[in-house]
Amino acid sequence: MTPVESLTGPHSRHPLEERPACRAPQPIVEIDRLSLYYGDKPAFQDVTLSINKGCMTALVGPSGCGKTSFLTCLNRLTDLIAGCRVSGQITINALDVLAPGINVIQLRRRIGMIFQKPNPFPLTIRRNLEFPLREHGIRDREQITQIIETTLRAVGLWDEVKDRLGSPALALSGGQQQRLCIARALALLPEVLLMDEPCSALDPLSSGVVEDLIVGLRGRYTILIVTHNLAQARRIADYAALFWVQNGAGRLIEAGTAKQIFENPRDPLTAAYVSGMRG
Amino acid sequence: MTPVESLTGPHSRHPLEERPACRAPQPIVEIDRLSLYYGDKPAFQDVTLSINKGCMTALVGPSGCGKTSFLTCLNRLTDLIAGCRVSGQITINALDVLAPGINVIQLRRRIGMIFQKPNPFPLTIRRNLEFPLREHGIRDREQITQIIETTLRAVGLWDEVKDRLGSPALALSGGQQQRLCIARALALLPEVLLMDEPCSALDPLSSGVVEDLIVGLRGRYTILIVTHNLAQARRIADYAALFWVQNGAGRLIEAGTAKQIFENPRDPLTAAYVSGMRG
Amino acid sequence: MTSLSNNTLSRWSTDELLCWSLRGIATIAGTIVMLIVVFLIVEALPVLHHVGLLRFFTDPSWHPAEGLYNLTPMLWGTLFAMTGSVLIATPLGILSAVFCHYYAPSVLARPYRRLIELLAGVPSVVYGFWGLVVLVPLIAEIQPPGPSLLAGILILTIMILPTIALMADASLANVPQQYLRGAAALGLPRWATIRGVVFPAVRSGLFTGVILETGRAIGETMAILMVCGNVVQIPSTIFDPIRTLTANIALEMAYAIGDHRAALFVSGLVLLAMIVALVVSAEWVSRGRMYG
Amino acid sequence: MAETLSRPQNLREWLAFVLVWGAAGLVTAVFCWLLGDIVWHGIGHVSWTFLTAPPENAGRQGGIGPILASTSLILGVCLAVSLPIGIGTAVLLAEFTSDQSLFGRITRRSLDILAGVPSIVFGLFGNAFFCKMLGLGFSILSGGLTLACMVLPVLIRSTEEGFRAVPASYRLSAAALGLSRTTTLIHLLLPAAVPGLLVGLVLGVGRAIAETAALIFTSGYVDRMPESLLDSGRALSIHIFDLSMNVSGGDTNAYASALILVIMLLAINGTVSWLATYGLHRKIMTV
Amino acid sequence: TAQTFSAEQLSGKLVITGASTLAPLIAEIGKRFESHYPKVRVDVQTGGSSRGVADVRQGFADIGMVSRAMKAEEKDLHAFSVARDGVGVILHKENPVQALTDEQVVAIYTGKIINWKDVGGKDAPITVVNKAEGRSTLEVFLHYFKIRNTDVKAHVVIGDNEQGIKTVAGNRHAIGYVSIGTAEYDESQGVPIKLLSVGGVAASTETVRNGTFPISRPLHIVTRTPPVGLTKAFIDYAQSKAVHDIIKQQYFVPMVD
Ligand SMILES: Nc1ncnc2c1ncn2[C@@H]1O[C@H](COP(=O)(O)OP(=O)(O)OP(=O)(O)O)[C@@H](O)[C@H]1O
Ligand SMILES: Nc1ncnc2c1ncn2[C@@H]1O[C@H](COP(=O)(O)OP(=O)(O)OP(=O)(O)O)[C@@H](O)[C@H]1O
Ligand SMILES: [Mg+2]
Ligand SMILES: [Mg+2]
Repeated sequence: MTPVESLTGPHSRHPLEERPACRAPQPIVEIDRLSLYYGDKPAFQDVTLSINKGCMTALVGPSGCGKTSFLTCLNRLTDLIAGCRVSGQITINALDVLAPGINVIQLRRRIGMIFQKPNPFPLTIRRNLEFPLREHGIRDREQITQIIETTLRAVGLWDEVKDRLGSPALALSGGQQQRLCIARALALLPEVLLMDEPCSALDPLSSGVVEDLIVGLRGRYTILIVTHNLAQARRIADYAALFWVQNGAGRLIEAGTAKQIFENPRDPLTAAYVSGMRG
Repeated sequence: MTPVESLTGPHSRHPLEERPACRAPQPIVEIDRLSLYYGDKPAFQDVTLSINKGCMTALVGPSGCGKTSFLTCLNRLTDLIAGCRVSGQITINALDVLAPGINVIQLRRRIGMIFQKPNPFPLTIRRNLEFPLREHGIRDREQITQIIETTLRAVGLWDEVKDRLGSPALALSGGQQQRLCIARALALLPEVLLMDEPCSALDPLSSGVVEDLIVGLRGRYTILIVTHNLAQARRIADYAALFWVQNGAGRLIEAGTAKQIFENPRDPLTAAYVSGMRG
Repeated sequence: MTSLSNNTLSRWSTDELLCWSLRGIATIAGTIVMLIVVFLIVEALPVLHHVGLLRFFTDPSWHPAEGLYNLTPMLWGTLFAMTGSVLIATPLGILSAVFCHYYAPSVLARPYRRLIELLAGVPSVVYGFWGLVVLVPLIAEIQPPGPSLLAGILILTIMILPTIALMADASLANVPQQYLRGAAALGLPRWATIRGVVFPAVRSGLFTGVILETGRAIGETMAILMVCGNVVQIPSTIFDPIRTLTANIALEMAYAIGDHRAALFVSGLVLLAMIVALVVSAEWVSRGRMYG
Repeated sequence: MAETLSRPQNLREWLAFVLVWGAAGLVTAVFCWLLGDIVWHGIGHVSWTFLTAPPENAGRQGGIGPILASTSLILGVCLAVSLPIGIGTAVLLAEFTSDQSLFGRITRRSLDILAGVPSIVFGLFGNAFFCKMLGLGFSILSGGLTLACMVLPVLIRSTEEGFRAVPASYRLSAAALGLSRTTTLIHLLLPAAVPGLLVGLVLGVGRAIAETAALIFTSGYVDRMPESLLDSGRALSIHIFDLSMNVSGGDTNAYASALILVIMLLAINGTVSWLATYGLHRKIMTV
Repeated sequence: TAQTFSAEQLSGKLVITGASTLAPLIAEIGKRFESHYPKVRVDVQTGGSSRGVADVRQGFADIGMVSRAMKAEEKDLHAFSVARDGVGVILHKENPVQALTDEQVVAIYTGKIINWKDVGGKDAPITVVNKAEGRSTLEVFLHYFKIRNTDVKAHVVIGDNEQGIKTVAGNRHAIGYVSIGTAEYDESQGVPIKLLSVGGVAASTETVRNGTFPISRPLHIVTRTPPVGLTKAFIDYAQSKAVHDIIKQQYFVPMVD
């Protein structure tokens, strides 16, 4: 049993669409001529890309090319940044993400996000998971306990923390914290998972565990992962996209299947990047 | 010319001992039965190790095994941590580091340290370099300007920042910040450089640049580098040491030449770690 | 800084409700200022009508019972007392906070902080009383009459010290550890670290502290009234007595009628104008960057 | 962190060392002088009856029972009104308003101005507005409301600093989980901003409890035990002022009252920081 | 007199505002009044004579306290004197000067004499303590010595009596003038001040009472309309002999014996 199969068990609290494997490319997120400006300065411009359902898409590129900024457009975290302006179009499952009137709270629930630096709340381990659930209307104690166990099992943390759910989450090690954050996102049953370099702040042991976990999620969730680790991208991604800074703004240089990008890059920049880098 | 050769030029402001290359093993740092406790909790125990002059020694091991704590003993940064207790013995160039009465300020000047997260001060780029120099008694404006240029060239930052030395250092990119921190340490002409995962917070491009820089320093400085990146350790280190957590405290499992540790580990733990990890 | 201001799109009514009720609440603060200004103007209007604003700066002296209304010496008195005390209290307060964080052993830091908190709550009459019976006679020994600008500055200094000290203390607590460790690793000694790294990092908090303490220094009434001598004159030495605008109001309001009373409200208006000038120049100095 | 053991290395460090210790010593000395004076003159008169009995012969004899009650009520009203407004405004300024926005700037400037308004002006204003216009008369309510206006700036400013010190990652991760701003605020930001709030509270309580000029015209001079918030009640600081400045022979009781006031303040500050450390530890689990 | 009302007949709240000098006295009288009439409450507030006048005029207070003679423009109010208060000149106890003529006082206050040696004291500059504009003590003092306030060369300006006493007690070369009752009490308590005689008459509550001391002021309570009911009862009570002990206790002089 992969860690995630257990998720579909007692956890399926409302009828879930069958989680799709990544076979026939079927776009779920469509991004059209997306640009983002911080004040007057563009972070990236004119990105057009579609993300396929159930697939793992890796975003790679040098620092500052706008990868993080790109992710934050998808769940409208950009709303939190003063002076940040987004233009273009994003549709997720036919929902116009950038429309002014949409329910951002619901949108963000459907799109989970994992940050580079593990950021559990300064609460107990249990409260970290319980608190968002309650917010989203799940009040039943037993159901919550159930979900907490299931998700913690899914991220392989259950055995490590089951005896100290009441202790502070910040006392966990980095890798444990990151897995807790993933569990926290999974508990809300998102349709799309955004991961911003989820392993880069971890040591290799923890990083390995988290990577195993992500691999386990593959085919179950639609995942968009930013990574610096090209070897990792190569190992786990179905699709890949390369960003690069040109004329002071990030651009999408090339996108395609991981195989094609890494083995047969069309753009000379891509070729240079995937070959020349150290891993 | 490697970046560092230029350091010996106009920069040699007081008679320097010839910087030693790493050939005949000649210990410069001797650590004897060193243990460190945070309150009652041991971070690591009973570490005995010697570091050879002019060589690059890599410290590897899983998270929490006490690598950072170990480094902070060497320049007595442990003094800053309330409740931190160190026992054992450290001698650097015949100086008893842990003796209560030593001049910590001078000690730290002789031992440079680079942190995982780049930590330039919230000052201008120029002030970041000028300020420690002034504090260490170098007042002459021209000499300072000279040193700033030399060290910035040494870390390959000169061309990138020479026109904006007056702008805030925090506006630099991560990689640039880290190189600035290295320049800041080099400007004080340290005998030993401690580096705590200097590349792990950087993207591969910057990481590559910083690694090149570190390789360039090899043989010129005695360097102790903590890294998660085994491939990196393998590429650049002369010696390697593996820490591991046993019975709740870090221990030194094995130390030797990098070649021996990576290709012919004696301890089964070492073998597992160097082979099983992802890079 | 992140701000949630652009997120007005969420359909969550609680959020909207929260935002709007917060705005309502914040408006109260602004409204109070407006009310006070309006109140002062309404009360001052009769005398402004009779004698005009200009004469408050050109009359030969302040003898409202005889129709003379010059406020200029008191304006200077207020300025001198404020400047003097802020100049002494700011370094003392910041050094106190530095002491708590970087110099004092922890057994001393805690009681010292408590002590400063206490100083913040001693009533101004107690300061004034103490100044009157202890400080003023001491000064009178050096240079009569005793009640003087110097006494005012000293008492004000003690009174505003806790404000800046506690604000600085709170700011210092937020200095990222990485700066301190970075500085220590470079072999920077303690004071160099504080001066070169810590102070630049806490500018904003210190600035807020200075604004608050200055406001308090301008506004202090009772203690200053008891130790300053209250003679309406521009002091030529710090041993000369002065009268501040606040003392003027407190001293004469109780027995003033008619134009005299209204003239005291003009003192209040002038004081308010001074504060506005201070706030505006502070804004100009910081150019909006300090609050970030 | 205090590296208390390392000795200063050069002249400048020595100078700074001497200066810092000197400053702390000076402040402590002045404080001890002041407090010693109060304790020396006042301690002999403090007794249980002094705390509970009503004042007699204009305060020369008797105790301060009703005055303590009035003072607590005034402080209570002041905090009950200023805390919600203060925290609300601080939240708005720190979380919902960008530094550049007009609304934020105006509010912030207004507060700075309010911080400088002299307490006597507050008193006259409170008398005109609360006592007369709103018809509350000389009452504890008027006094508390006037004080609330007075302590707002200090409360708001330091609470705002508290919110600014909360890491941005809390806000981002909460938003990414689809938590509403209200929830984020109540459960994450507010507890994390408590240290700043506490500084504001300590300064605010200090200012409120020490206030004289603003209260003479609002909460009044009556030293009877208050029966409701609409009764006039004399605050401790007014009592001290009256005894030392207006009633000949009141000095010793003035000292005793000042001593009680200082003790009261100590108790309040102690309780506040105890609540903060222990109450907070249950809520926020930083390690 | 007050006894014309029975304890049951009177009830209600009486708000009295005005001069802070009078407030402790009226508050004590109020307390005794309350003890006779349990259903009555007397609230005494301070804020100064002008506030008392203003509050009574606006109907915000039932009775005002005014610590000076009534002015011409206050003829619309009904004033009732409750006590007298003398104003005496004080020096520091260690000052060797024993008496000053009226001319010397005028010369000192107008800055014509600035050293004690010119009036028979030590060689030391004189510190002149004056009262703030508008205070009745000031008006009475200036009136008696026929000085214009603009001519006074003061070194310290004070508000309340106690501030004056503490200022003079803290400065060996100071001269000031304060309420005689207060000064007499403080002198008896060992505060280092002394009262000077004025025009040859010793300054004491006794000479104020028998009318020989030349500088004194009446202490008034005022109403807007002719007092009736509770207000009248209180005013009658405050003017009756029954409160003379309280008046003396507060160091003022009763109007009639
Ligand atoms: N809040 C912000 N305000 C202004 N500029 C910003 C902000 N956040 C990011 N930027 C700028 O936008 C550009 C893109 O940043 P972004 O963080 O998206 O890059 P990234 O690809 O995620 O880089 P990294 O690999 O270092 O995380 C950079 O130049 C950055 O300096
Ligand atoms: N200031 C401190 N107080 C108490 N315990 C600490 C402190 N710093 C570190 N520790 C603990 O000491 C142990 C060793 O920590 P250290 O940071 O040295 O490990 P590390 O090998 O550097 O790990 P990483 O690779 O994650 O940086 C850990 O268990 C850690 O939780
Ligand atoms: Mg990023
Ligand atoms: Mg570490």
